Amino acid sequence: MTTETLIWLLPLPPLAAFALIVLFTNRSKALSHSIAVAAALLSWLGSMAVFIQAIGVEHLGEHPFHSVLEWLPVGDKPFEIGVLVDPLSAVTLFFVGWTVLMIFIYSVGYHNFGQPAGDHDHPGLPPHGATVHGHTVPSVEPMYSRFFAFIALFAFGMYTLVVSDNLLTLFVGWEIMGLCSYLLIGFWFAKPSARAAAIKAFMTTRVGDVFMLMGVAYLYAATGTLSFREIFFNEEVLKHLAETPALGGFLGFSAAGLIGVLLFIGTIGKSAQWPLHVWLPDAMEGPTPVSAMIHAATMVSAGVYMVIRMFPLLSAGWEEGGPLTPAMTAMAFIGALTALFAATIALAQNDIKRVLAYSTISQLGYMIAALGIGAYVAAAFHLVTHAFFKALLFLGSGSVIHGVEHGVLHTGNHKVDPQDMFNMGGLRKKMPVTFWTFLIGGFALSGFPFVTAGFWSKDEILADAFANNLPVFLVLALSALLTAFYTMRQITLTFLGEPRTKEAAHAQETPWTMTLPLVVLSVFAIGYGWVGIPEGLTGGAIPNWFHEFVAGTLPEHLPVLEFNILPMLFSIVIALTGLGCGYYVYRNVKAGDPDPLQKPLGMVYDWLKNKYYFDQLYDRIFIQPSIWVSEVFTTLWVDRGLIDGILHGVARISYSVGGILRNDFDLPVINQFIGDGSAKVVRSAGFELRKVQTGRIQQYMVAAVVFAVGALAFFLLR
Amino acid sequence: MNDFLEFVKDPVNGIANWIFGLLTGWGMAPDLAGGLLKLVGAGVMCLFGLMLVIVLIWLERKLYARIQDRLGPNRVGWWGILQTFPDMVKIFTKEYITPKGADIVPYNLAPILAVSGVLAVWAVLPLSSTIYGADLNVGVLYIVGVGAIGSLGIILAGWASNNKYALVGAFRAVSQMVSYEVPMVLALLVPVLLARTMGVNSIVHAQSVWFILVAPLAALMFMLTSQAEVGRAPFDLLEAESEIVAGFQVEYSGLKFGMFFVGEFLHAFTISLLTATLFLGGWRGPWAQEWPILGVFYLFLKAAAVYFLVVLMRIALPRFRIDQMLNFNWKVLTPLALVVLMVTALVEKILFDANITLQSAPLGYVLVHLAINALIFAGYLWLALSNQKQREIPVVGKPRPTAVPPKP
Amino acid sequence: MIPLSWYLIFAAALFSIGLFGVLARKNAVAILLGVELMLNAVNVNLVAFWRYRAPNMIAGQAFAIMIFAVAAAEVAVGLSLFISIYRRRKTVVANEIDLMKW
Amino acid sequence: MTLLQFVFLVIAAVTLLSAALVVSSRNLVHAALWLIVSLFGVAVLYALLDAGFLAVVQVVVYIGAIAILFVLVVMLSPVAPKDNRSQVDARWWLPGVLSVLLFGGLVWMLSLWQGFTSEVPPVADANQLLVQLGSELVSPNAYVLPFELASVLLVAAMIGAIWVAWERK
Repeated sequence: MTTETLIWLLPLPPLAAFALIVLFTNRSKALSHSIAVAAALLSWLGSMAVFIQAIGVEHLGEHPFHSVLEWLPVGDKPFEIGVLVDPLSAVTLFFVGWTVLMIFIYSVGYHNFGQPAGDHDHPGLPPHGATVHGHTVPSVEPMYSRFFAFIALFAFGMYTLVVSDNLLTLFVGWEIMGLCSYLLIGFWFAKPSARAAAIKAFMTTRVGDVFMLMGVAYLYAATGTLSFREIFFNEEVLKHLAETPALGGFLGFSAAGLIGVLLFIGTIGKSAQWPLHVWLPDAMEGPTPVSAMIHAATMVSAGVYMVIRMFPLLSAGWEEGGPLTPAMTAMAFIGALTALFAATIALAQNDIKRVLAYSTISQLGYMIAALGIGAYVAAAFHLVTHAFFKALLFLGSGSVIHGVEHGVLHTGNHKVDPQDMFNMGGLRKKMPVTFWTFLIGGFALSGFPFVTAGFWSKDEILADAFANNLPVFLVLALSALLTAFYTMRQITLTFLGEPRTKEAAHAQETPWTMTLPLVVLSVFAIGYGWVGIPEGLTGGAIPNWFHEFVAGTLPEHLPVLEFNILPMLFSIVIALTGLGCGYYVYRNVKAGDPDPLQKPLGMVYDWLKNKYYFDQLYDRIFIQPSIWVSEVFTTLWVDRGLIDGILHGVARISYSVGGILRNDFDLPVINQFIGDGSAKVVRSAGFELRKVQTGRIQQYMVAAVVFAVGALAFFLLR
Repeated sequence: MNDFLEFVKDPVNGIANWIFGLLTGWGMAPDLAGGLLKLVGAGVMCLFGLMLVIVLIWLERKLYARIQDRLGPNRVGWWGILQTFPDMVKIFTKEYITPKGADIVPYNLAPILAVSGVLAVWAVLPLSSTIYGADLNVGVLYIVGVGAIGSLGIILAGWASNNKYALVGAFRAVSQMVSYEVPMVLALLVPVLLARTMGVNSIVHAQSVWFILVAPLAALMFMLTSQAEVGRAPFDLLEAESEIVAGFQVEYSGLKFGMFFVGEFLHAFTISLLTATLFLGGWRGPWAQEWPILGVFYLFLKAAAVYFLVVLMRIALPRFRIDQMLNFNWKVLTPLALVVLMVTALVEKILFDANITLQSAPLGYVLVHLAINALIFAGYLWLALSNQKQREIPVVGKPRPTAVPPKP
Repeated sequence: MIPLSWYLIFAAALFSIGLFGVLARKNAVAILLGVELMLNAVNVNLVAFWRYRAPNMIAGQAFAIMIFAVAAAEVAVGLSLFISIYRRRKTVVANEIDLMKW
Repeated sequence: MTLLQFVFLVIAAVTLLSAALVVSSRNLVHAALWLIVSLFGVAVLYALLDAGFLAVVQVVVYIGAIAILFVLVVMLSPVAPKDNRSQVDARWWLPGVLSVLLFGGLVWMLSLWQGFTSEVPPVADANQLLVQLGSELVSPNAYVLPFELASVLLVAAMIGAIWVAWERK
């Protein structure tokens, strides 16, 4: 099997798993998860094989694994779809394969496979626990198989997106993931909040997707192709796009600029950037593996992956060190803003998953901002490392919640929210594996110097920003500080100190299916950074493999940044400071204490706690007016008043005209003369003629033969 | 001397040539002489067949007796070999009874049809490499076709007798004969397939290895189904004495009954001849090619062996019930015959493409076919045994003692 | 030798006899017998034309074989229909089966 | 008159006579039996026309299956009346006239055709004809589709016949 064939086959096992589970194995939980995990394993094996093949090829960027099929005849040439694995897709495949497999395995434990069915469990609600010998134990998810079907479809979407060689199939994968995120966020659909969150996520991302589709359409109209290779490896096309004014000069964008901005809006929706970030925190209503899958490893990464992929287009017309293109400006601005803004909100959240959700938004902002200032490789590097440690953190938080839920089931006090960090504390001893892996993930997120992957990738972004764009650097540095702070806040509140509730005191370590993925992912959360250590630091002793490899994706290789010790020192200081402060502030929080930050921050804390009132703002700006428009303006005024009025008028006129026609024309002329008259004629004729129809077959045959003989005679005697 | 040797090698054609020369020498037109000769030949053949029955009846009675630990006919002639002649005389002198209400023409036609349907088969049977009635290129189909005439005779007999038992016998005959014709034709197609011809003589020529080795299942099925076509035990439902007296022939007497009798015996031997011809290499044997008269000997030897088996079956096996008879045909023989035919065709094609034929590599060819047959049979047995269910026999009433006097 | 005309006249006669049977017989089974005669007449024509006009094209015989199949199917279905009709209406006389009249 | 012509005339006469008896005999069983004779005559004609295969198939299919089916149905089921009433319509003369007219018209029409009296062309090898028929019946370029359709038709007819004649309790 050639590598190209293998790449074609990569997305298929999850799709097959989806079909099999939905169609056949829905009843068997064990079979369903076996199929799903086996499919993930197959795809993982394939991804690793492709990855190993890919790193063995010299100058993969020039000679990627590429295979196309003619798909639809469009105009005078067929539209081609295909698969492409270049360095960027290869590293993406690497982390997608690992995280997807780990999340699949984790899901088995998370949904309590092997536990009895719950006493009062209801499809569409989280399991409430079952009573066995008087003890309450966790119960298995009632819609277990359905979960694996959805998540397998999700994996199919992600693999499709990664291996596709053109924007259209990428968009297909993108939309499949959109659908799956809707299904999975609303997995517990009997919970009103989950329902609302699912709809919110779907609608919000839809806004971005519409713009993205417009961008895709415009790109196709302008170039006649959607294939990455044909656009990016063609200087003329890019140049042409950069120089043509869009829509006849409207808005002053170039075509490339407008397309770039439109595509970037798609990313804003998918990767939850400001101002479309509102859906992501709410999406934590879904099961935790989904949060890890959607909001760390795959879907939000897909948005960043897309803009990294489209970077040559976004940066068309940009010179190294020159003024930024409109799209890049937008990205730099929005990315930096989001990074800081989400980090501040994360400071004041108490829900363990919500903190991580805002942290994700913030980190994605990092990547976008990095891309905005041209730090292509740094963005890709951070994408990969972030995927690993954020998946780790989410899965870890799921493990924590699971452990605390155990305590809740034990005490039976369901008022205690197992996700609130202020209800935890001291879990270090109860859940050692979770603690250590969470610690590794958290340190990677805050950029703990030298050992963690997050340090190297974040440092690379900061170094790039330091060299190219000082304002962005400052914003990102500030958010890095905040990141370290809230991460340590989270770790301290959750794991350190003494248990603040009885439930936390009775927490238990989770089964191996959940801890194994944590361990595996924490290996990458540490080790993956070492492939991208700046050469300047080690004096070239360790080559910066990642930069060399990924930079080869682009036609012109981006130069390695001059090593500068200043930003590195800066980030070390920031990280350590943030971590230290976090520990110091939160080390002694007792049960029932308010957040220590509440007093000093005052009003601001409320702002942060309520996420700057963004939801309320959107409610006022968008939702209330649309409700008003639909309920009052459209329904009452236009529909009932205007349109119904016209219709009633027309109806009255037609009614009277109809009456005249009926009484003076229809009844006398048509009914009596034409209708009844012709019927009478036909009836009497039929009455006479029916005597011919005797029902005796031989008489009919005699008639037929008489006719035949007559015809014969006619032709012979003529 | 040489002429004499030639004559001894092939006396039949020698005599025919002599008569032909005699006739043309008298000034008769050659084609008329040829036609006349054919007519005479046919007559002689029929006569020979009918005479053969005399021996067959004695043979069967003797075998019957020996197997049942009796002596059998032993008074007239040596070992009773002439016993049949007094019987013939007796049957000739019996009164012809025609029942009232019988349909005269079909009633009288039926025994003739029953015998002539059998004799018609002899027209295409090659008794030796040079002695045969007609080398028809659709010989096998012809054999099937004239088989229908025999069953027609039985139906006519049953209906025309105006007797209920006879009619029931006729119904049974039709359901049995028409049903068993299906697997019989399918089994007959196997040698046709192997020899790639429907001519009976060509099939004999093609058997450098006897086809029973290549297609044992087909041979077995042909033997069984042709037994049913003949209507002898265990397939003698159409005359079942204990149920419907004598079935279709209940109203016949005298020579008319004798003709049915002769037809049955002749039919039984004819299918032995057919089995020998189609599956046992016919007249083939050492020097049979050079000495055609030897071929006749070989053929009758093989046919006698088969006939022995046929008689053994008749003696040893009890009669089928009608549902068993139909089930055996439609649920056992027909599917098996279909499978055998299709698999044989497939294997034959594969072997032919691999250039393994009966001529080029006889051993491999035969072994492959044998193995395939064994495989089919084993598979079939396995299927049949695994699907066998213990059927509950419904108890209609209490068992009644047969020989107990009624209570006062 | 035998000219083609003999066969054609024979077939026409057989066909006409069959037609008479179809048109004149009362019993439905007898009508079917007539149909068989007509089909045979057609077959004789087909084979005769094949032999006399185009012996190298096998079409005539092939058509004849198709007609065999059709005839067999027709008889099977026809007779079963008659049996079924007899069960319901106690008659197979064609003129008495006239439910389809006005 | 050659031998063959003589044979033809005899066979044709027997066939037509028995055909006439088929359509006129009062006893339906006799009619069916006469049909067999008639069909046998047709089979002999096939043999005269060098179509030995068809002749044998005629015997197997028509006499062995179709005619026996007729005989069986007539004997078994009550569809045939047992008395000796006339089995033709009262107005049998109209079909009779029609048939005669048709026969006359057909013969006349045929006699106008110049190939009416054509002689039989020689044919190389009767065996070869059989091989040709066999291979063309299963050849994709020739008649395999009609042949298979005919078999499908037969199966359908058989199932239909069983279904129609099934006595539902």
